[in-house]
Amino acid sequence: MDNVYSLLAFVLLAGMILGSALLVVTLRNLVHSVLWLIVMFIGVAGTFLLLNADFVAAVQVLVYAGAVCIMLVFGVMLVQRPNMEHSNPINWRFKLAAPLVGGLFIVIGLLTAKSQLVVSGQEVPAQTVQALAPILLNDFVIPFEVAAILLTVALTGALLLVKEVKANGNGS
Amino acid sequence: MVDFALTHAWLVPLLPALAFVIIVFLTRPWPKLSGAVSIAAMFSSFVLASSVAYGVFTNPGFIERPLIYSLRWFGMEGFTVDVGVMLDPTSAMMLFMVSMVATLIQIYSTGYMHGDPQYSVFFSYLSLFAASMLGLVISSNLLQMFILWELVGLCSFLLIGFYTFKISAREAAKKAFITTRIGDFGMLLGLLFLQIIFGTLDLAGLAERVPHYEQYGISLGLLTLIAILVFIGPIGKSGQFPLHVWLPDAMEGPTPVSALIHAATMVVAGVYLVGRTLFLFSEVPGAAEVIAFIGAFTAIFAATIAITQREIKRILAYSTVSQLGYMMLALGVGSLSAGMFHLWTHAFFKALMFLGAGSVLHALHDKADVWEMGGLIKKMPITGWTFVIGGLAIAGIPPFAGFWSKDEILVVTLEYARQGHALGYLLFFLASFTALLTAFYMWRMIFLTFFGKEKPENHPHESPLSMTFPLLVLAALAAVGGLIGTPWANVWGKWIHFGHPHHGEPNYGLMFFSVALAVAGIGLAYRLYYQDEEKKLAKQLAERYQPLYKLSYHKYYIDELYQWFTRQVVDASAAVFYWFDIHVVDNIVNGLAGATKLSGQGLRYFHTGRIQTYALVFFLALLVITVVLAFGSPTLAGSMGGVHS
Amino acid sequence: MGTALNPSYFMVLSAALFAIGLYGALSRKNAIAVLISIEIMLTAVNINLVAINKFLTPEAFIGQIFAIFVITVAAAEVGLGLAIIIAIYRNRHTVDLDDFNWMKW
Amino acid sequence: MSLPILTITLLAPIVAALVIVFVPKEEEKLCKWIAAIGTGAALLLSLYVYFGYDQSVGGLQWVDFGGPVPWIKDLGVTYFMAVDGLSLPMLLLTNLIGFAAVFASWNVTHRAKELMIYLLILIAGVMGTFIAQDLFIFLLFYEVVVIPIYIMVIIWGSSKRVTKEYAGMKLTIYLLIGSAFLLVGVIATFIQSVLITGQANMSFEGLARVPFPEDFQIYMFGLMLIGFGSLLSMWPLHSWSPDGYAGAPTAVSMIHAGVLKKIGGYGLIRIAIYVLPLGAKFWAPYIAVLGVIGVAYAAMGALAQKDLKYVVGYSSVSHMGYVLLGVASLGVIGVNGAVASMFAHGVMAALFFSMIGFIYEKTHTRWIPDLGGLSHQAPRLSVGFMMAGMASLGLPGLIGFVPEFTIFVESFRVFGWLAVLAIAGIIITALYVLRAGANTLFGPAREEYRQVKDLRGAELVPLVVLGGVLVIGGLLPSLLFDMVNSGVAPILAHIQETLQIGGR
Repeated sequence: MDNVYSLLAFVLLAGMILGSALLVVTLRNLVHSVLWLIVMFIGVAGTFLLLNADFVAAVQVLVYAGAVCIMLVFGVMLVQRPNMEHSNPINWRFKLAAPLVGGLFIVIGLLTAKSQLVVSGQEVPAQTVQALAPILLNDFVIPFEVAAILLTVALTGALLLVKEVKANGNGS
Repeated sequence: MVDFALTHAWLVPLLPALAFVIIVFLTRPWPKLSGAVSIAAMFSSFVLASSVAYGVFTNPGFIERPLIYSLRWFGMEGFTVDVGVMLDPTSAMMLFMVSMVATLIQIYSTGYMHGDPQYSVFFSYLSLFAASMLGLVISSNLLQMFILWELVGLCSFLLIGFYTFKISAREAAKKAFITTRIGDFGMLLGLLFLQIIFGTLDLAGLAERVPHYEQYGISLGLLTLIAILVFIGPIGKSGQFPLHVWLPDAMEGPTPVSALIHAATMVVAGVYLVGRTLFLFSEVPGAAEVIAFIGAFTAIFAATIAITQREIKRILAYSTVSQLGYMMLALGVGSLSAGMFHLWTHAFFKALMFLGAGSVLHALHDKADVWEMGGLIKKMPITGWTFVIGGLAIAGIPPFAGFWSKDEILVVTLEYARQGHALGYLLFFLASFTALLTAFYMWRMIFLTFFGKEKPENHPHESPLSMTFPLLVLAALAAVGGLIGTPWANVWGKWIHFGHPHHGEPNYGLMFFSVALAVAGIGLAYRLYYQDEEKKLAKQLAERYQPLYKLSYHKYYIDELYQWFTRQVVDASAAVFYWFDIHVVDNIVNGLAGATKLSGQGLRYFHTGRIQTYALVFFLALLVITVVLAFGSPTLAGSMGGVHS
Repeated sequence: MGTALNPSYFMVLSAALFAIGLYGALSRKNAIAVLISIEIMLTAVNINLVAINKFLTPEAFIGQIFAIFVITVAAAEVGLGLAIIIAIYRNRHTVDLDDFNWMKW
Repeated sequence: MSLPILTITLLAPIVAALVIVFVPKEEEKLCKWIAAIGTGAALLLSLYVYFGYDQSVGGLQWVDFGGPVPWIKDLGVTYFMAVDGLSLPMLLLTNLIGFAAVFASWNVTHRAKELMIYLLILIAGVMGTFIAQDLFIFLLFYEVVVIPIYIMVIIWGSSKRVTKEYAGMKLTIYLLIGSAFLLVGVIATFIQSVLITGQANMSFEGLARVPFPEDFQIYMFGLMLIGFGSLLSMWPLHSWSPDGYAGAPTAVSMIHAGVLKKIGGYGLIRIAIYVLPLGAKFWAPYIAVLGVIGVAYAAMGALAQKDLKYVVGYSSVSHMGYVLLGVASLGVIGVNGAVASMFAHGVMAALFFSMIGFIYEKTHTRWIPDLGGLSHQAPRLSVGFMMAGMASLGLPGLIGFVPEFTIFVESFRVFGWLAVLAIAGIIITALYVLRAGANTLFGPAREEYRQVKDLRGAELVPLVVLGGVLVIGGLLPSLLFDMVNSGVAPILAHIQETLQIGGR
């Protein structure tokens, strides 16, 4: 009966993810969008748990639901005028975009349906962190370090960008 | 010494070349030293050349079998060029004559060019010129000869344009170079023909092969063409009609240059070349006739111009052109001996007269119009009397040098006519008439310059020894230089001849005729320009035959014609070409560029700058491509169908 | 297969989430909203990666590692993206992407 | 032979450029000296290679690393540096001119450091094309050359009839369009060779052994002819040449007219004719006609010019006509002449441009009617100018004559009266060279140029180096010809062989 529970969990999580995602992209108020984004991220983290990826789920919650969303809220507050009601308008492209994404979804769905995926049948180990660590720090050590550098560089770049503009702003 | 000289004849041109290098790189700042270096090299060269001449003229074997030695210059499969030395009496004579005249003229130049800021440069040019000319003389190969021929032309260009501050000198230099260049073009074609057909440009090799031209698969007509093409070179270099125009203008250079280059050496290079390649011309009577006629025509043509010219050096220049025509005539009628003999005597008396003219100009501070001179002989006795000797020589008064050579040419021309050549007598008539005119205009100049009343505004003085010494030497040679070729004891003809040596009996009638012509010419000049102190008769004649006078005075307007041609035809067509280039060729290119730009301008409106539009289009395209790949073609769809582990 | 979870479910979920994200990225005017939509798209990809990892290659963990890298890059991207948006906002006083058209012709 | 001496030669200017990068830009003299040392080292090395080459053996020598070093295996690309009698004169020429060009730019003060860096890259790029024996590497270096040229024209050029931006663009686009045609031809040839032989080989020798079908050769040769022809300023693809040279700074004009152009002729012989002999046979008469038109047309064009650089620009188009004529004769003598003529023209054009550069520097004009009498103030400059001019009009005793004569011999034999038109070009050449030379240098001294200084110190280097080569090459042509012949003869022997087999 495990299957049924997990199916149920999947349906609930999928509903939560898709519903909140739809709200994110349709709400007029940007702050609300960001809040619903957190809900979506948590849903995704749940999905990861369902997929036996506890470490990724934890990272998802920490990085996305935590850090990224906080950053986004700050971003919104830094750039947005006081009026938040219509902070997230829709442009003319939605008329084209809606059928496009619909078509894309259908195509991917069809392709998925056509695919014959070979399920290995083996179970993912319950404890993923012990398995992940050696891979990440042995085989993938160089990408790992590169990612670290990337983050540092991104951080520095972000600081530089914002600071520079400020200096210019003072100057002008 | 003599053996050394014979085997080291290449040192003769090399020494002045070395002097050139030394002056250019080392001694340029010290004019005196440069002059000394140049003269020392030239004199050593002269000594060596004399030894060579002695060696050659004591060994009759060289007449038939020249001494040749050469080395490979460059080469490749099917085309090799050797450079070397070819010594026979003709080249030995030239070697001797050129080195001697060059030495004398360099000595003269120390006086004439005294104090010139470009003194060293002048001597370096003279050295380079002497080197090229001597190299030309001993060349064993036509290409080698052509190369030195061109170098001689370069030196001539530099020396004519020596007074760079004068625009006229600059123009004259350009004119000289380009005019002779036209001749060189023809000659180059001729050489190419010879190389391609006979496979060699060695004089000896060609002399062997050309008589059997039929074996090389060419007709007489083509050979005639080749010969005429080769002859175009000498037309340019030796100032034959219609490429004579540069020679009178070349008098813009310093006078020693005129004497050295434009009287005694370079201009006779053309004559020498024809003499060297006489084996070619003797094969083709047509070409020889062309040479004879061009020679005779040039002789009379230049003489008629010379009678009205006013500038002393110009008269001499036209006289040179005329005398060169004479030499060509001799070669054209097939007598190497007579042509070379006249070349030999002419070198002395013409160099003498040019140097004398230089002395006069020096004294009168470059006043050149003979009408403004007069009575100079009193103040400048050496210049004057040597000049008179030159005048007697060129007019053809025995026993001066010119008489013998001119007589020889008349003899061979008459013989040529008697052999039944069509129009041969016309040639003889032209030659005789030229002799008359020559005597006339030369003495017109002499009377106007040296005799008659002194002009008070002139303050002439005799030139320094460095200038008069060469005059004296040359005068002596002009007086006796012809005695080696008298009809009674023709040493000259024995050594220098083509084919069979010429054994003409002395033709006393012709001798008398020739002297009579000379005397008549001198007499006429005497009557018009000496007796008649006011020159009334001369002026009257000029008045009465105004059109003829003008025609002659303006040199038959040939310069104007050429100038018109250059300006209106060459330059205009150049302008047309240029117009075509920037308006048609360039516009095609620019048009293509413009079309590219225009299409770019049209297409740029697709760049709205809105990044979301780009993304929209991107994903639309992605969708389309995916659909086509996944569902369009069965094979592709199959390959897209699954993820294989 | 019955009621057992199937990779196709997750793929369809991922596709739907990706489509929604794409819709957002194409149709919103606000640059931050577009950034958020891109995050949604990346997350969709992550679901796919992890799902494939679970069902197809449970031993290898490559999918999960990839997901971790994607999250890392996404975090960096958000940081930089926001910085750029703020910088542009300071200069232009707008975050409307349709006003960001100075890259046109 | 263990030292990869060609690679070292190639690297000498690059190393110098790298060193200059770390020199502060205020130290202009130091930058120039480093550039001079780099190019000087390359010059010495190439002289060593030139005189160390064993002509009696012939073929490719001084092979770096003992042979082709595989680089891109799938495409058969190898790092294959070697020289033969065809590339050696070009290598030497490049370094001669490169060395002289550094000194010709001695007085440049505007961004001198960058100028030297670009100049060195340019020299290295040109050198690479001549020593590469691999098609891919050849193209690689060829493209390397384009970039510095454009930048140098734009920054250090001068605007006269056309702006320097236009000139630079024209130059660059012609180079690129030429290379585009070339690239199509080369790629097609390569693919065809793979289809025929079943293996990938990009070396010239390897490609030359492939028996391409005749039709294919004709089309490919046509493409390559457009490519190399536009590089060689073959009429009617020449119009970049006068404008480009006029716009470019002295050093670029020198290198461009001196050696870069020669890549066209070199490639035509080394690649197009060597690999596609049947195509060459088909196209030869057309090349000859275009060459002759180029000679006469450009000579007339030069006659109409008043700007010194335009005169030389057109004159170089005219000279390239002779080269084409020699190449088109497809005979040993003619091709020898063409290669030697490229060398000769390189030296004289470089000398010409360097002297014009100095004239411009000192008088601030290149307009002939505004000039005159410079020989009074600047005799050395005048000597250099006159030497270049005399070599250009084919004065014997200088390097230009013998190659020209050699071309005439063969082309006159092969093409007959067509060649006469080209030979007549020597008259027009004399006319415009003397006009330009005499009107600039002779005549009365002008008041406004009283302060003009003669060449001194480092400025003399181009005159001494290039003038020396002019004279030595003129007096001892065998130095050049024996070398050229050892390279050309095997190539033409190969072609004759192919033509006899394929001629049917």
